[in-house]
Amino acid sequence: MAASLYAADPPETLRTVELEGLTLLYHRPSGLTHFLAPPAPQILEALAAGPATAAEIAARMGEAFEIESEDPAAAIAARLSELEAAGLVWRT
Amino acid sequence: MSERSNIPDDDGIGRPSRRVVLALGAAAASTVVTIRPALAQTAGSVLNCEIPVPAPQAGSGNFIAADGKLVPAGTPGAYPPLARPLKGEEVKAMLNSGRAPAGVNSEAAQAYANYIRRLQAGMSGFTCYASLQMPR
Amino acid sequence: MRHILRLQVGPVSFRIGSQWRGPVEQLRRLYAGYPEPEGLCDFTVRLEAERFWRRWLRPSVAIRGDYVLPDAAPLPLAQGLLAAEMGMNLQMALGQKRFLLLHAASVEKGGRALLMTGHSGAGKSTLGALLGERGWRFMGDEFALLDLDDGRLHPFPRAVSLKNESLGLFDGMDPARLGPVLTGTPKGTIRHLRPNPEAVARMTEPARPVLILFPRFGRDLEPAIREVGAAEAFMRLTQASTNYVALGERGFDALTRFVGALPSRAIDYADTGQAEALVDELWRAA
Amino acid sequence: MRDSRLLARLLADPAAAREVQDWTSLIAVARAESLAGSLAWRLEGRELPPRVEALLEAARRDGESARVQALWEAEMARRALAPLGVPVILLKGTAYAAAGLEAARGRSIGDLDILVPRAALPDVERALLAAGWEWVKEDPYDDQYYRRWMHELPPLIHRERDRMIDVHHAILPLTARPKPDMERMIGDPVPLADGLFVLSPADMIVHAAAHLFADGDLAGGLRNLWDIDRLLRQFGERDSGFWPALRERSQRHGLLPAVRRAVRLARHLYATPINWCQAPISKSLDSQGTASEKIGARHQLTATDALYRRRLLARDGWGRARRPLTRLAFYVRSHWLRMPPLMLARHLWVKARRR
Repeated sequence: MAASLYAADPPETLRTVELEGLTLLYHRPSGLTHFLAPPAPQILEALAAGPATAAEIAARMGEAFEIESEDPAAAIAARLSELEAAGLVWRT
Repeated sequence: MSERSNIPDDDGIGRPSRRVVLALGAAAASTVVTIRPALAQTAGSVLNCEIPVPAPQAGSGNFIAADGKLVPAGTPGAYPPLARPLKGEEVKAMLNSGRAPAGVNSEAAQAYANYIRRLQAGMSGFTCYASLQMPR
Repeated sequence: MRHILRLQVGPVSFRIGSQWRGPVEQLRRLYAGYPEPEGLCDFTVRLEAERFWRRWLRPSVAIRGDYVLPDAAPLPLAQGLLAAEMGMNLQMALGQKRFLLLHAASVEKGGRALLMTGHSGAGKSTLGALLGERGWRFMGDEFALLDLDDGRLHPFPRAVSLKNESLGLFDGMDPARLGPVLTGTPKGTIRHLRPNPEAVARMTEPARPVLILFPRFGRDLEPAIREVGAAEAFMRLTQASTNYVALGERGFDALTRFVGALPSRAIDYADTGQAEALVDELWRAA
Repeated sequence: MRDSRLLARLLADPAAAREVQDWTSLIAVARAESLAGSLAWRLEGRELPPRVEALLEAARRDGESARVQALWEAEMARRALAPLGVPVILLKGTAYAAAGLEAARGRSIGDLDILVPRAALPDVERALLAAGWEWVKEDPYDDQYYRRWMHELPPLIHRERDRMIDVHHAILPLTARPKPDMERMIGDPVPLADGLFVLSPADMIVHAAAHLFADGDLAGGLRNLWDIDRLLRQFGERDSGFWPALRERSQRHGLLPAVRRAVRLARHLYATPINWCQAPISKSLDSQGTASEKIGARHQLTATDALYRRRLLARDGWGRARRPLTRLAFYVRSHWLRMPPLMLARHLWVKARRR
């Protein structure tokens, strides 16, 4: 089975405010406010460049950050499903 | 994540020289919390409310099993519907300290409490129940 | 409706109609000296019999109006004043969209406001009322109205609802300012207190908020002060607001600015003397 | 002028705002009829007392926030159902908002209503349950009743967002006497940009009229009729073929009497322009003048229409429902229309025994 391709709303539809290491995010399409902890905001940033698979997201994040994780694939998949449930990412 | 700078230092070949560490955390950790409307919480705290057990929409003739689910009338081990709706204060005492409302034995109270915990929006008593949830 | 009262409280006006004389007369006495709204009333509250025969037979007052909550239980006619108060609260909680509505007490000194929020039982109402009698201007004990454009707090000085033990703290008060003692209500014994003349006279005067307090009352608590971070304050205030989500991006802007600009502190106290000392200490530093 | 009558007049003719004496009563009626947002939009830009303007401005913003929430709920349903490849047709308020129609301006939108082919129901149900929606009712009789006789699934609610979805496979209960041609209706939708659909203009009116007269007890009817007014105006102006199509569709779905009644009442309460006999291509002024005179007589309210009008306007300046007998009659009628008599008796019996 082909890996799912994830997409996110473009950055101009989001308002973010950093508070004590957390990202407070207002999502215009839904009118909802979310509190995000790392690495959720970084995943959204990675998706700003366009839809990507979980592996591509990990690669994009690896360009900007030193990734620290025992099982990056599982961690990113778990974060993606949280973001998906919140409506912040979806599968295309 | 320890720190993140918006303008990464450039070492001249297009790569940031000081790489910021990003910990992905455990798969089970939670990183997204959505703010939900708190309308019911505050509305309830300024209002007198009550909860029918069970809600008329859910079939007021049904019995309540120990786990709070609705079962047909007469099911062994289940408890009959309450003749009167429970007051907000009674529900609070029942949920927080297990105190049974007047005229209800403690096993039945447990079943009614479980029923109330399973209430969903749209059913009678839900806004009242939501208002009794103390987030702090 | 047979009996009608129009009432202005801060920037909000109400039209209260009742099938019975009693509740409206009690309201009129409690709110003596309040201005009458000019023109439109923002909200309509109706006190009416749940079924038509219940107007005479064991009369019980259903709380209705522009906005209603399906689970609202009626109150006996003897508690009609409480029903009217709840009716006004309900309209605010469900229908107020001009301000960010915070379930909080507020007081003012020198043009600067202190906001206190917490669950019922945390003591915000009692504290607000006490401070209002001791050199502060009382702005409200139930709702604080945060202006979405300029970030100021608008007063909403309704009658204070004193509950159970806190009644005793106000024994020396001018009896004309106190409503009837309502016993056996869903929240125990309740008595309403009209704010003092200064609070009423200055009800249209907003103030700039400078400090957020999250008081917690408990007989066994040691007096304590804890810093509350902006993220936690934001979260707690969204849960203390009935209309945060409905206000959308304007609510987000107003509340992020609010918690970003103001210090927040949680205080624990076991009696009102301790609470006042803690408030004084924090206010001097603010 | 009577209170709900004045509301209708103002919606139809915002210039009448300068005659309003008692804004408090007008607003109370508008809120009770879920028309406060629509009124606020109609009165935008008028010279009004500052307090009135502040209240209406808040109502407009509130309507905007309702629109965002409704469209978001539709989007979440779209994401949940996209893998099925089934056409998902939005209905009622969400459809008007998604299609950018005038009727959506300031309109309050409650549940999300969608229409899908009946054969797709099991898949749709499964996909929604997997995406976080849950059943609201647990009662077996109600559940069976819904599945067997109704035009929709029992209501579902999303456990995180607390919003309800009604999944329809028809626009009327299967027991109702008119039998709309659902295949035709579902087979001819208008696509939206994002993969969702709305009904064709004529079918949209047919559904609104069916919903108003053949389904409910007319509670909230003033708002539903306002929808119809807005839709008729917009569609009629946009497309000269609209009125003939409306007649053809109404007839096909067995709902011409309901649609005609809706049109008459809309014209009576909201001065909706009617053009049943429109010549599709050429319009000569003099012939149109005579034609509309003649048609004028046919647009008069019938005696039954007058009863409907009485029901629609049964609201006083405190927002209270008036005329209890008229309302009761319409309530009984609503059940009568939905079910054959024997079945109705059984239904009321089962419901009554639980009280």
